[in-house]
Amino acid sequence: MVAEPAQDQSVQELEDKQEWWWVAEKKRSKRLDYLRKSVWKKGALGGNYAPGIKLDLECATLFTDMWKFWKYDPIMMRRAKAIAHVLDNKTIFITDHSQLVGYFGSLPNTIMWRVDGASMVNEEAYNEPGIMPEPENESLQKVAELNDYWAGQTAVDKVARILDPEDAVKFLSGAIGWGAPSSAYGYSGKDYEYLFAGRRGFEDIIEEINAAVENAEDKTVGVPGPEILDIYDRLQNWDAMILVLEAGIRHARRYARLARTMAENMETDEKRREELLKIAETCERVPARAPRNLQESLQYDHFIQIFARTEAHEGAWPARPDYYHGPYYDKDVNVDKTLTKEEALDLVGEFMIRAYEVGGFAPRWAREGLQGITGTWVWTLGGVNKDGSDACNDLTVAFLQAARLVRVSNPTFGFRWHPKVKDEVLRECFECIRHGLGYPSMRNDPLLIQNAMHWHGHPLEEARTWVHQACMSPCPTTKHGVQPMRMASATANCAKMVEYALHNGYDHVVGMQMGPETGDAAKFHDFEELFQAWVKQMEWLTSLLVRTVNLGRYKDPEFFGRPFLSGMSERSVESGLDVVSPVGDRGNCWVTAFTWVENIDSLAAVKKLVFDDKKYTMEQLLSALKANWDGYEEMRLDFVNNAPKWGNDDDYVDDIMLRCLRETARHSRVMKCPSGNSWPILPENVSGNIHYASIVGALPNGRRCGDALYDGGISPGPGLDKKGPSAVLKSCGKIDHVSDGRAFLLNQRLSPTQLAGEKGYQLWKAYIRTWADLGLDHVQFNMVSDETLRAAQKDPEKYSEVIVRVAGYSAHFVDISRKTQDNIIQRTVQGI
Amino acid sequence: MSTCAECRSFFLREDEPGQGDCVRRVVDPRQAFYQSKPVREDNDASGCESFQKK
Amino acid sequence: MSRRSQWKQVANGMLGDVSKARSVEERENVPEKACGFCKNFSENAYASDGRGYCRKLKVGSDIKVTPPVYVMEGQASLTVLFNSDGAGCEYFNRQDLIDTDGNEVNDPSYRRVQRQMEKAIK
Amino acid sequence: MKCTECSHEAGVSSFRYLYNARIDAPITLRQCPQCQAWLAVDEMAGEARQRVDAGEAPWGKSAGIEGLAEDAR
Repeated sequence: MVAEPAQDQSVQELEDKQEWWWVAEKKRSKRLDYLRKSVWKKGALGGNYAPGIKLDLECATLFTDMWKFWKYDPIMMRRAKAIAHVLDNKTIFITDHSQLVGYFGSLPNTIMWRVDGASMVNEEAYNEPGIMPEPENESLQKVAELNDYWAGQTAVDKVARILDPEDAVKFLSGAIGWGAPSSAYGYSGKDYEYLFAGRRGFEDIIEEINAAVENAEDKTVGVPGPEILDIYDRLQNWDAMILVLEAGIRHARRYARLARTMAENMETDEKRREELLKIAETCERVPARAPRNLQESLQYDHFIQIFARTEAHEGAWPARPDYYHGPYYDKDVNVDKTLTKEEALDLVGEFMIRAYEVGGFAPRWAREGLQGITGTWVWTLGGVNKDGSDACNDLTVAFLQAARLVRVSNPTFGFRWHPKVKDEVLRECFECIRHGLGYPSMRNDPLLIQNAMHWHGHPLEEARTWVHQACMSPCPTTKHGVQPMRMASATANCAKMVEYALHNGYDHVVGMQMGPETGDAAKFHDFEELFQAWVKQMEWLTSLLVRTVNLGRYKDPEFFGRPFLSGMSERSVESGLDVVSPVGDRGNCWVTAFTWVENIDSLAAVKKLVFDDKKYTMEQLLSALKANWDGYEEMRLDFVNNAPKWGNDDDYVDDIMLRCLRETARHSRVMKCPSGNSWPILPENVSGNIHYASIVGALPNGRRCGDALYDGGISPGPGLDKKGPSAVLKSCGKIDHVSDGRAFLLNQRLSPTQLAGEKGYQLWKAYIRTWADLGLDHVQFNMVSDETLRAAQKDPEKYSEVIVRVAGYSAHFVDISRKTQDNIIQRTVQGI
Repeated sequence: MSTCAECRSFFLREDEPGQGDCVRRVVDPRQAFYQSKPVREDNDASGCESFQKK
Repeated sequence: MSRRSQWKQVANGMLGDVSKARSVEERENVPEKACGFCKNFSENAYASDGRGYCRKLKVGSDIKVTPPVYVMEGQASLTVLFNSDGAGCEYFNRQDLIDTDGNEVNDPSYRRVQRQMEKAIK
Repeated sequence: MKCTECSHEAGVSSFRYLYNARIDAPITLRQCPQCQAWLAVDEMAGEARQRVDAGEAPWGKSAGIEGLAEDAR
């Protein structure tokens, strides 16, 4: 619920009180205000869906009906026909005041159900409280029927059946990692260079496919031989791509027809009638043909996202909207003057709202790990052009301004900072942060370009096109650079590495032998023995997850099939291969390292108090851990307060961080992806630190099973960075952000009082300069005071629009669980 | 038997004989919108709660 | 039992077959001594659809037969559902503290957020 | 330990552990197995200090017991 701002207060008064959410309501247009308030919140509140959110049974049923009907077709064709059936027949809608259209569910309050993804998720949907459409009994009957049909033939079932059973059980235990080894759920990079830079509409692509088909068909009636055998499959794939692209064009024209019907038969307001006719014209143009103006360009992009999400549950939203839509903004606003800046801001704001609206049914681990949002829609702004010049444009500024008006928690922005960014753009970034949005995160562009070249061999020009593929990891948007399918399954719960090293590989939480038996820690004589056990557990854990992902990726064209994503990717249009096939993909893999810093603080605590100071024995420590520190409070506080902690510029513990990272980087080069490339780690957490709180046992850093883990990446433990922001930056700066891993998330809390006004901006700018000089690749800020957050806990309705940075994403504070809220409040507010 | 073609919400498609759209205004607890769903003109509408004779 | 066959047994309890040919009635039924009410039930953190592990029994156990088969040693735990009938199991130990509110987050020991459990408790 | 709400008495560990108020302070949040009230517990003394309401008065370093964790250090 969105409360009304105090009517008797001026914008200035509200700004002085830093109540930015009311400022936004007063400043934004009536249209944006209506659209922002009309959105149904699809992100989970803690782990639950909000009241009124319902499972979309219409799309799931349409898809299944056609899937059943075409049972003899190859998988890509079968999926294409099922998707086309959904696009042709599902209910569509146009919301009052909107100028952009398209939603992947059938009604505004529905969440899409990826019924062919995983039986486990399907059973979860059946068991989930509150989301069945009325009448509930009929819906349950329908869902049970669908679940029976899909049982055993979903994408994840197929992969899990052929995995080594031990790997399957351990992966599916939920203890050591998460994700699903299938592109049914994943982060799909998009070949934006092909679509937007190449100025292609679907009809242009179909023409290119037809040319490729003609060429291939000549071969199938030519000289017999082994080289023509796979062409038959490719021809099927090409047909599937065309089929689904044509369905996309038809789907857009359904909107055009609806808008025209509304304009001609229902709408009495002349201005709105014109808007509806503009919508009709736009949807008749795109996606069939390349866009000509900003509205068409944004609409085209939105359709692409909706179609891709009709095909698979995409958990991320890699995009670079200022770069690809910027030329249209420039043409409409600056050259042709067909749009005023205010009108453009309305479009840009609505473009964000349309993305905020998107949400599919997600399993509980994903909801808990991404509380308050539906996926990591991290859009990339800023950066450089292919020639290295500054890529920021007027649309970059418009996005940053629109964000402060619509104040959505998703999408958020990651800003590619580089030394040539103009002051006026940097100020806009700061304003967003100062307004408490928690975004944009700041990314060190020169460093990340170098990193992309180092790990995956992307050529310079391609590396410069990078976008956030999920929260953090850069990926080019080019023919060979784009990674069409990154599965979250290589997301490691790293705290288990040290936990298993201490317990000989046994997991006391799930009661199973999980890791390798690396020896009874009670008998370790020195730190080195413990560290070597840790290395073995690290190698085992990352290898298991990577094996799972590699198999999922390799078998995906056979087990799932992505006709739409293929149809908009140059590599597939040219080759006829499913885009998910690793052939021709340079590889851009990474292991997301959740709960990483617990390893460092735990190892340092054992080294210091057990092996160096000999204050405790290993037996004593293991007894305390097995008791979850119950009855050992004094000892626990000793391990928290009297052992060195990461983030204080203390070489004792920082050296352990470097050693752990470098061992892992060594192993990253041993493990290979299906394209033969490396698997660097990327420490970050989203809200996995809360999800895993009761899954990770007690640790020597002083946490009990149940306590939130640290907030992630290379961020110090909440409240444990006691030596100020420079010490945090110096600790983090010891890491080589090119060769030690793929990227490193850093959360910082700053004081809104200290950073008020021009002086505040100058302080922050100097901080960013130091951050860049020390060679860090990422930093993101929370700039909301403890007082405001506590007030929001006491009176959630009044503060329903307060946004916080969780980790890699932002959320409305009232949407996250109490444990997560407290974890954020516990973070140190740094004075800079 | 009433058919969809007799309903005020039915809009025949010009380029597809027999095929039309059922276009209705809906106001849910958060927003107002028009929705559209494909229907055939000869669909039996006797069980439709939203049927309104033209 | 080979390494592979031991783990295969566990894997079978976790894959799609659980969804196969189960009626609404079977899905809705929560027995008086459902495993989900037992202190030894640890909910799977990956599939929060009510699959879980028994903290006591290892793979090879069978609590559906008479007399039940209890395997207490081994690497892998027995998989059960939140509404598996634990009436015949001598290790059934009723858990008084059942948290059915999913607004807080994962707690494999205490949380049972399945819709059916809510009904059973009310 | 005795529950401040229903006077249920049992060992500290039989009160469901929820989480800490701060990692570097001995105050934790636990739930009474009898009346299910949320309690702020001094782990050093093994005593329940006060009730913490899940809805109205939150916990942790945050609203409700913000002074408690720091005072106890």
